[in-house]
Amino acid sequence: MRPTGDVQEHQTATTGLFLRDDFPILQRMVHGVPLVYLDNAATTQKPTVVIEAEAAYYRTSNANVHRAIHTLGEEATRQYEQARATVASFIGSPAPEQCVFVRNATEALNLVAWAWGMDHLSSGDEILLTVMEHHSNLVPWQMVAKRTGARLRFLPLAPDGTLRLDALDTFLSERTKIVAFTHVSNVLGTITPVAEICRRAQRLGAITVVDAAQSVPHQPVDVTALGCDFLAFSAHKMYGPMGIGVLWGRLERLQEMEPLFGGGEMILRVGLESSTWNEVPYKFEAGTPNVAGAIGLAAAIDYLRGIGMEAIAGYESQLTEYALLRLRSVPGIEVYGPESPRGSLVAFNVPGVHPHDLSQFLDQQGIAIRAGHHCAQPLLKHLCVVATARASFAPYNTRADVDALVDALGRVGDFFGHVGS
Amino acid sequence: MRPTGDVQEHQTATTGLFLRDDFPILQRMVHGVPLVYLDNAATTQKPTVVIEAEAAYYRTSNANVHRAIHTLGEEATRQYEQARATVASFIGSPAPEQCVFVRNATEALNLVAWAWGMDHLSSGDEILLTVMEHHSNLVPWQMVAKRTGARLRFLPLAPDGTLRLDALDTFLSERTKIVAFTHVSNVLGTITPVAEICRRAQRLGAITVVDAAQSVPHQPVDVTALGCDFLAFSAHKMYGPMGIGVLWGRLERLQEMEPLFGGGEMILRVGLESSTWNEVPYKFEAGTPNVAGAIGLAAAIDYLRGIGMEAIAGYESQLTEYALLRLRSVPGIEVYGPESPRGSLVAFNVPGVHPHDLSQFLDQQGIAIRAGHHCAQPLLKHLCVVATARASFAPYNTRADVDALVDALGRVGDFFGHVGS
Amino acid sequence: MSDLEDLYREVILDHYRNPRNRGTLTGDAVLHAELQNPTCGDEIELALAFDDQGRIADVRFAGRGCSISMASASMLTEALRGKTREDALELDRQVQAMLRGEGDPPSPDQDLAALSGVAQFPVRVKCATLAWHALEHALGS
Amino acid sequence: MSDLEDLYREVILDHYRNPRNRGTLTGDAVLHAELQNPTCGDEIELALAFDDQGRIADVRFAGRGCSISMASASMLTEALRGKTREDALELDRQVQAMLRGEGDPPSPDQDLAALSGVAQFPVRVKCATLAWHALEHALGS
Ligand SMILES: Cc1ncc(COP(=O)(O)O)c(C=O)c1O
Ligand SMILES: Cc1ncc(COP(=O)(O)O)c(C=O)c1O
Repeated sequence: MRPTGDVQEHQTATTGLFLRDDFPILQRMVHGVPLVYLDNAATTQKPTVVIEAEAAYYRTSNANVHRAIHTLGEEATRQYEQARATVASFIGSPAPEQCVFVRNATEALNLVAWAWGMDHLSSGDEILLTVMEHHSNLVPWQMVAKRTGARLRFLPLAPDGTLRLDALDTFLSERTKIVAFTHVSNVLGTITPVAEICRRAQRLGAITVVDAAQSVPHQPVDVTALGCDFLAFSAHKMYGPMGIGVLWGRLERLQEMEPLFGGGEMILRVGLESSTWNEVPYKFEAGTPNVAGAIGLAAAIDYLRGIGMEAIAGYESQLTEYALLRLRSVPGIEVYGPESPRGSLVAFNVPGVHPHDLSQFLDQQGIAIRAGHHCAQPLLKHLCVVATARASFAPYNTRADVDALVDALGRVGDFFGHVGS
Repeated sequence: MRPTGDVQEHQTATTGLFLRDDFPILQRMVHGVPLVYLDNAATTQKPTVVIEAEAAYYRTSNANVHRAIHTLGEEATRQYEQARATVASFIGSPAPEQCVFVRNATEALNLVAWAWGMDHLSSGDEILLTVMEHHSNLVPWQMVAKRTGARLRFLPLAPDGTLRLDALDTFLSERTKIVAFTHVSNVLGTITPVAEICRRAQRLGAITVVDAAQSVPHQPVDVTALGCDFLAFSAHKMYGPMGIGVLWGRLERLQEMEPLFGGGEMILRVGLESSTWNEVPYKFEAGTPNVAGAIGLAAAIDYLRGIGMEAIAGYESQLTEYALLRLRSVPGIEVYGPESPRGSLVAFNVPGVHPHDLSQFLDQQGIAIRAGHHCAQPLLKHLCVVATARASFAPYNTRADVDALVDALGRVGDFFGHVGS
Repeated sequence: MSDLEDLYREVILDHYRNPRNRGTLTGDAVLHAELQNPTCGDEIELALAFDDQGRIADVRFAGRGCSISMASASMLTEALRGKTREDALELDRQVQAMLRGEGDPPSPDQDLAALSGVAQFPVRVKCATLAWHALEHALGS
Repeated sequence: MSDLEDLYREVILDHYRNPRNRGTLTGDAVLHAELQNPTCGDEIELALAFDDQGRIADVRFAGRGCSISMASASMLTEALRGKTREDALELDRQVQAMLRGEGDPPSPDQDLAALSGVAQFPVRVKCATLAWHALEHALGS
């Protein structure tokens, strides 16, 4: 891990802001060449400190949590709750218990949709989304709308890929019960004005749900400053393990929300016919939680804090700017999304080469990007494409990685030749 | 790992059927004495091969699955689907796609309760459970019963802790839509006659849900031989990682079941207003799955198969018999559950010493047991106790571990002295 | 076994073996609370009677639990007698802080001070606080 | 780049650049199917016309997709002409087995044989089978 330092210095360095040596997988060769990993928006790689945190837990303190009166159980419980406190302080949560551990951002969003939505929505109510939502922040609302009779509405985009905030007032009304939207689009890179939307939504009594899967890993996020009611993210996109994520909620919201899953840990008293619930957050954590995953997430947060989220945001924004500049030099390329500010990813299409073929071609040169609909089919339909390529960056990426990508894009046309239609 | 061998030989050995060296945590000291871990029904310890399988995945092949056209993505997808195939063959599933990866047994049971129950239950229908269910196989049914108007019924226990099968016919009727019951009780150790219950339930058109959290880790389980519709278990109780579990289902049942969570991976086509689902099992696996967890579970299964589930069941049953024999020598002790056959656990109470105090006392001598209601409050009420102690065994435990426990129990009375009331 | 003896000090075992003020109270001026420890199912019932000056005239407890929860309840009943609502809540704050390891015992020569060893055993803190949470419920705070 | 060239054999790129039998068909005896690849959203539409003897008289495809899915569709249309329903399904079985790496190409001198390299690229197998799954849908099998 690199100490927080002079960001300037790193921007020109070829070593990245994270030390590549911290990430064992980056030593790997793919098709005989060194791996250039540019699929970070799908999932990030894991530093040794995270891998080791999970392994160390299993080697020394593994036990089930909260109920055991023995040393391992106490250690496991302490580490699990310490991980919750680490998450809380990372996102500015007033209290640790406002952080519910779930599997991933998708589960967090479904939990709100089902557990809050089912009891607070009825026919005629409206749920306001945007057309650029990830399926994980769209499909759950479709399901709940279908069961409750609520209606989905969609805030449109301006031609440059930013939200049409000027249209917000025509979409918001007393009927709006929920406004659920992404903080950073995983296709366009658009950064939405969360605090402003929350303020305007709450003025009309709507609750706000922020999909922060693409923001928490890349910039400082403070739930109090954002002013939202719920916020969801995944550990695996922020250098942490798979199988763990977080739903943050305002205390009142979590308290008024019924649990979705029943089982061990989430109960206070169980009779044959009915039961009473434990307190927040336990009432939402039925069954044995992913203790090792929570500990791994805390290790990832410690790693991120060691570098500093401001430094990470600064480094990534410069790298993305460089990538935009270099990508635009590729003849005929189409680049999607706003100029700036934007998240550290770029979706694009090279004429005559389907993104699948492009991705396969790049893989042969060790470069991993993503190709497809990025779980945002409605947005792609809006953009009138079936698929795009997407390069997404992390602080272990460098300008050399961008150069490798752009150079390869220059050769791809030759390989596939001209395609008629 | 020990090769499958002469079980006789191991029974008398003091080294266990699993090699203690395979489990790093078993080298650990607690309060200055070597750890004697007898809380395996809560969660088991992890062999190095499991810890390393997860770490190796993160070090060499970590990527998001199913969508990436790059080498890491292909490797991750192959390993994840290979893990599914390993699970399938371990439990005799006709096809891998009948195994849905979830977080734990609790989520598996909730998934059936919500996703199958909500669409197939209505007022007047009955759900038949038993009074010895773990909260994870009771509370979800309470919740779904409340939403659908269905009624819960409970198969009673005989005085020896076995199910009153003679009463089954009076509880089963055309109104019975679901029969959900545990394969092995986590308190009594009772082993239920799954195949017979399933046969009789299905004759009346009810579907059967088996909570196999305490059976799959300890004996050969074959879903085809059992004849159930659904079966649930957790990796962390079978030497695998936390954060991963399995819902197995008959193909027709899984196909007729709506997904519970919406999001990435589980969709075929997404429009703004509605979507169509992907095929089984993907329609139930919304969002990024716990790939490392699935790979760790497969490593645990390989480890178990290297020893053999028959050998494990044989070893544990002899050890449990020995434990029962020795425990009964403790003056005044109350031991719960049937004589034989029983799972590899014993719940008990020592007169005048609350299980919490007992557990704390034992911890001081390095012995980890469980004390409390074991997430089975209705059963404990039926037994007229608020809590019990429980020792539960794994193949790394030995007769020496049982001796240590029983010897310590002989001293506990002196420490707490006589308690008035 | 020094850790264990620190948890189970003689005065705790004495309160466990010979609980003070077991029972219940009836009457108009009696406040009741019933609480359960979700970890283990242990239960406590607390009854508080106030006199005309707003002081606690009598306290009784009933329930089943481990030595820590029962001793803590027994000590609570002794410590509360004669206190006003505000004094009782102040004592509650001090005891809870001590049990979390964040403060000294309210008064070192009281039996309650013996509970300070519980702070080293996080899972047992829930046992020791059960009676005090019941007190908060009873006082509607 | 031998792996890549094994996937993208010249004949595949030729079918991609110059797709055969693009379009659609109408009429009573025409079977249709429309399918999408959930991995990427690629789409295909297939139309099959039968003659009086129950043989496939014409096949057309439309849709958008990568070189592998479009080439596979184009080859399918050529290979099906003149086949009965049973022959078409038998060919489908052979091609699917080849694509999973579990069988030889149906006939080594057909263009279809060029798709055998796809088996090494599991994620692309879904691209190559899209048209063949659409065929199964169209034939109601
Ligand atoms: C019989 C039984 N069912 C279900 C569970 C729940 O398992 P998990 O907490 O892994 O979901 C357990 C374990 O606690 C159990 O013993
Ligand atoms: C914006 C956004 N929301 C939600 C998700 C879902 O995350 P996960 O798959 O970890 O649940 C993703 C990532 O795929 C995403 O990019």
